[in-house]
Amino acid sequence: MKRIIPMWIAIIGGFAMMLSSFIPLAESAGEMFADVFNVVAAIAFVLGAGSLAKQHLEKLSRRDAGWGYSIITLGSFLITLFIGMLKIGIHPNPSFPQAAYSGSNDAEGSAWSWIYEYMITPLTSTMFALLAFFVASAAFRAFRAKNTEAILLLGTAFIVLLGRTFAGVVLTGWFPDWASGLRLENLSIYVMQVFNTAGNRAIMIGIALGVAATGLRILFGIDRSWLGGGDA
Amino acid sequence: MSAGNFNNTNASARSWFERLDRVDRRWIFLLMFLAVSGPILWIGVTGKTLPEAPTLAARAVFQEIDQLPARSLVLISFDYDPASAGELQPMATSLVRQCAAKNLRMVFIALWPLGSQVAQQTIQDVIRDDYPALKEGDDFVNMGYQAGNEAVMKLLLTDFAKAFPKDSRGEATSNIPILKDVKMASNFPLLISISAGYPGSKEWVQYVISAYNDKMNFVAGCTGVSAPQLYPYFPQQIAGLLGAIKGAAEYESMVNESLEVDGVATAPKYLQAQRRMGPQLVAHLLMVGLIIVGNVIFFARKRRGAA
Amino acid sequence: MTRQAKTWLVIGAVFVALLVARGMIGQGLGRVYVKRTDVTVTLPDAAAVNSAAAGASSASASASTSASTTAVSAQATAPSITSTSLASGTTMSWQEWKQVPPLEFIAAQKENPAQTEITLSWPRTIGLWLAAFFTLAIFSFLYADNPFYKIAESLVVGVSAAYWGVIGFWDTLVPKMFGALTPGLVKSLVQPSLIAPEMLQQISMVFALILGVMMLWRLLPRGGWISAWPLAFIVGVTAGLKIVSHVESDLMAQAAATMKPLIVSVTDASGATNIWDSWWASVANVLLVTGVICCLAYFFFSVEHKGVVGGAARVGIWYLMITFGAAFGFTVMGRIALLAARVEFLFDDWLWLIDPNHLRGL
Amino acid sequence: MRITHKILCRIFTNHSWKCVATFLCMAMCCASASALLSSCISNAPLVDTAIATPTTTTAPPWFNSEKTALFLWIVFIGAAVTVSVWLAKSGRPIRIRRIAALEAVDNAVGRATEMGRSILFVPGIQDMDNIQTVAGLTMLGRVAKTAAEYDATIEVPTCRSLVMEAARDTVRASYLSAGRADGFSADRITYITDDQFGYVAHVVGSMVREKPATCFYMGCFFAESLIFAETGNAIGAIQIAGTAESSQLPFFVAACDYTLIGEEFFAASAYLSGEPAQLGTLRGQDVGKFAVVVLIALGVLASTILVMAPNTAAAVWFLDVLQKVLGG
Repeated sequence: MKRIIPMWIAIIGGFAMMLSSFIPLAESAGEMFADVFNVVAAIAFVLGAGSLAKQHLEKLSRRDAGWGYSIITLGSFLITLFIGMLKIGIHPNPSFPQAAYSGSNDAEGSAWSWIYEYMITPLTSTMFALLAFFVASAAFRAFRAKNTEAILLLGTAFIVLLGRTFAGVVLTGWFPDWASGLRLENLSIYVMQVFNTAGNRAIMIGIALGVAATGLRILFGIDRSWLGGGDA
Repeated sequence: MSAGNFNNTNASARSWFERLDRVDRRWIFLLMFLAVSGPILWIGVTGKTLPEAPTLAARAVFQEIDQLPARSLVLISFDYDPASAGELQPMATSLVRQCAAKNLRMVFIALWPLGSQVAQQTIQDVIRDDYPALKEGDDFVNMGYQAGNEAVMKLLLTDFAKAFPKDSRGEATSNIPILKDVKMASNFPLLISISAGYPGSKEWVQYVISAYNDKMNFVAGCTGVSAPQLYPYFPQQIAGLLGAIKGAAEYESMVNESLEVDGVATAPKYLQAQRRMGPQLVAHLLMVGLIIVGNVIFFARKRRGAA
Repeated sequence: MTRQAKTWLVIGAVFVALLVARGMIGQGLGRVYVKRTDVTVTLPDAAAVNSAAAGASSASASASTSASTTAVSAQATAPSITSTSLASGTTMSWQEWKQVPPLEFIAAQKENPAQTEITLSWPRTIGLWLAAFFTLAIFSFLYADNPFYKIAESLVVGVSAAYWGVIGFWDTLVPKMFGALTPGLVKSLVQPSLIAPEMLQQISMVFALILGVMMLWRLLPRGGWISAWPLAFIVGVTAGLKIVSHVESDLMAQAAATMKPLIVSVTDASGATNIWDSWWASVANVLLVTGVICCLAYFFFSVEHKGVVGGAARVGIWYLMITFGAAFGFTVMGRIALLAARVEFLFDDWLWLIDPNHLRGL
Repeated sequence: MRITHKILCRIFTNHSWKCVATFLCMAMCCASASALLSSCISNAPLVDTAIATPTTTTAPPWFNSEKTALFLWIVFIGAAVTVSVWLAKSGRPIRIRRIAALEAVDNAVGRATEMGRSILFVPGIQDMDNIQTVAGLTMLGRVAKTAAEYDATIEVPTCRSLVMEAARDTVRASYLSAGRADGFSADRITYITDDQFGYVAHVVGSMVREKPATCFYMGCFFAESLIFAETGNAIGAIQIAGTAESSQLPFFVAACDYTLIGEEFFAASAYLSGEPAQLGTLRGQDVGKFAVVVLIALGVLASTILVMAPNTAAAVWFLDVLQKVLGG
């Protein structure tokens, strides 16, 4: 029973949603679901926060290796939560001074924007910037002409890499007009518009069918592994 | 290929290419850091930038905005956050600058939670600093962020005020002069989206542009990673496309050229993209070099293996 | 001392020495200046508010009839606010600080050395140094895992988890759920311009609240299985929605876009056929259609990749590899731009080595 | 209550309700086919002027006739899947081509057991309203079951609270069905943070510290794909990735040992299950693909004929019908 009811909920919800796309009266059902989902996800933050607190408190109480870092995580989590939830130091919006919480957390000079600007931004964008290093090491290691597939992969990457900088202009810019299609910057656009379009289109069509089949497996109750593996 | 494959190689008998093949990847990291930081220092000190030759897609963006009559409404969607600002901010700055210089009326929206902040910053840097005559509410307005991704786009098709009931100052949409005649998205002759992923330009095409292709033009700026997915839509659905910092630099140079005043140097904030093409060039050459070295090693080893 | 520890020590020492040297040359480094502005607002008169609220549902009409109480609660949360009672109502004033480039500070100092309008901001200067520290700490991960990275990692996890929780609360729960269920409260405290919620919206939010409570039931000792219901609803509805949207926008639209003629005739301005352009356009279409069909052949599951299908699948894989190579090449550009932005932060904002935006008049 | 339970169980064990579904599908198919036909007839000149202005449509409020083609497609795919499942269940053998990445799953899990290290499973960075996350979780169910059988530990850091809860349910049930309920620990499935790069910072940090022997990346990924894959490569882990995010496929292809590309990713769970019913759905997918290929071929043919001999009435009509079938 504990598995049957959720399955029926999924089936009924799914079919109803599918049908609603075709009924003009119910066309906004999808948008409504998006709202409902966002609210549920926001409420579920309590569960995530609980899990986060639990894992670090356990580490602390067990004095696991690196428990000091758990203090940092927990402390920064609680402080940020406190500042943000209560809008500490945020003035009301000048248009509505009578509403105490009308000010935005993002106001310049607030503690919240300090956290955002001097902690979140440098930490996350530097993490993002690590990719520049990883594309280099991945290209060095993986782009070797082992077989036809690999040659095509690295050859295209090579053309695009060169074609997207001034180097491409210098190397092939002197090509006469009738051969302008072979200039690196034009070649890379041609690759984009023909090969890349073909590849992406097929991938998209495949994905659409894959999504449809995955969805139907769930809605027909064939695949229940998301409810837990097998037929237990 | 894992290093374990070569465990039986005698260390003293290793040839140059085997040593090079097993080079610690941290050397590659160091080379990459130098390739990026060197040109930044050099350009920062000398102030020189590389010339740009605009490609078709970037020229189309410029023309789409240029051909609009003054006071036209433009919907600008900031679908990125500060994490991608390095790549997209120069485009946003130049796009807003061209719109402001053309005296178009701009409505800023954001479908990414932090997009609203980025839009606010762009408004400050371009409109408030350099076009102070433009008034918030009459000439431009920042509607802030709305949660809901595609749902917001679909809502825009039918009811703008419902999708964005108030602006970022808290003013109700019905009280904002610039939006007096706006009922739905089709009231905007041009849509600009600057996007770093989902939701972004692709969703705009799927949900909004495909619904009224003939009534609304669409130009997009995107990160390098999403450019390949958007090229199939160019030039039918997406009239103009700025791909990554290269597209931004091309477009920036066009905007700068069109707004150039003799004897006045372009403000440095309008040269961001062109400045960043310097490190791009050296880093790209490094990547090309790495691929070549990798293959030289590969063929050298293959020959040794065959011999 | 291990070799790694020695390396760290050397790197650290060289770095600190360079930093000290940098601090002694020229204008120094890493300071943030701010400019003070005073903001004064007048609270709407209680009587005026009442009449406006009674008149119509104007956006500025506040549901609150007790302006003074809200002022008190505002005071509690924002310590620097001072409020004074005037005949017409109550005014509130506070100070705001905006960041200004060092150039403005220098100019202001030159004009009046005793000015206090533009000052060095200690919180922001410390923030800037912290940001630089975090940037370097994350970069240090490229060399090896180390305590600096671990500190940065612990911090980013804690701060960002709370950050998104707060965003979820103020940007989703408050306007959507509380705005629909307790509009009066939201209007008086957060968003006076809130539009009265529709019935349907209220029903959906009650539903969302029920689902949310079911999710949280898991925290109770008994009956945690009920949280499977909201999850099942989400999974089912997602499946239903995505089937429709993917078939429509990916399958049908993409297939329709591929039905292109294999022979194209391109005419130039004078109306004559341009043979070269036509040929190239035709080749492009042939390649495109072949590519789509071959790639689809690669995805066939119930047919072994042998014979014709095998050949097509092989061509399909080639197309996919070209697609991936192109995407890789394009992406490199973006990734380098991101690194360049971080390096610029270090060199420009923090070390003041370069000044591309002419903020310090170098 | 008891009776309802019995009825429901009966329905589900027999799968006979699928007959009902099929009949429903067929019925709706016929209904909508006639609707399409009638719309074709009434729109004889085939001039679409009212597409973008929904206010002018006079369609009955219970069905949006502009979406007839879409409806037909969904019914068609649904019918193809149902019939294939039916055939498969009735004992007709299904041959499914080898998918290398999925053949490697058992070995990869076994390797973790041998080395005494853990398995890392990353279910993407999106929430439960993304179908890729759902597909990633179905895959997690399979991998966790194998891991339970091999007695390997599996770590699942998640980026969303709801995904954490769903993953816990999935893994718990997998351990249960593998007969190792005692081996399940909810604490290995943790919520880290909603922030993309905060999550990445934690996951790569723990990767270099714990050195998992095998890493699975199954779900919706963005920029973090390459950070994960390169870090995994540096610690010498076997890496199997699957995503439908086409912008990230190049990185997984370049840096992982095996990659499930797009549709393969959605087929993974069915493939691994080995159940005839699930494999049947893969054939249903193929029927859909075949239909698309045929339609494209016909459309290309018709439009080419039109270029060579403009105003061929038959070709014009045929192309129009094709465009209508594809919702154009």
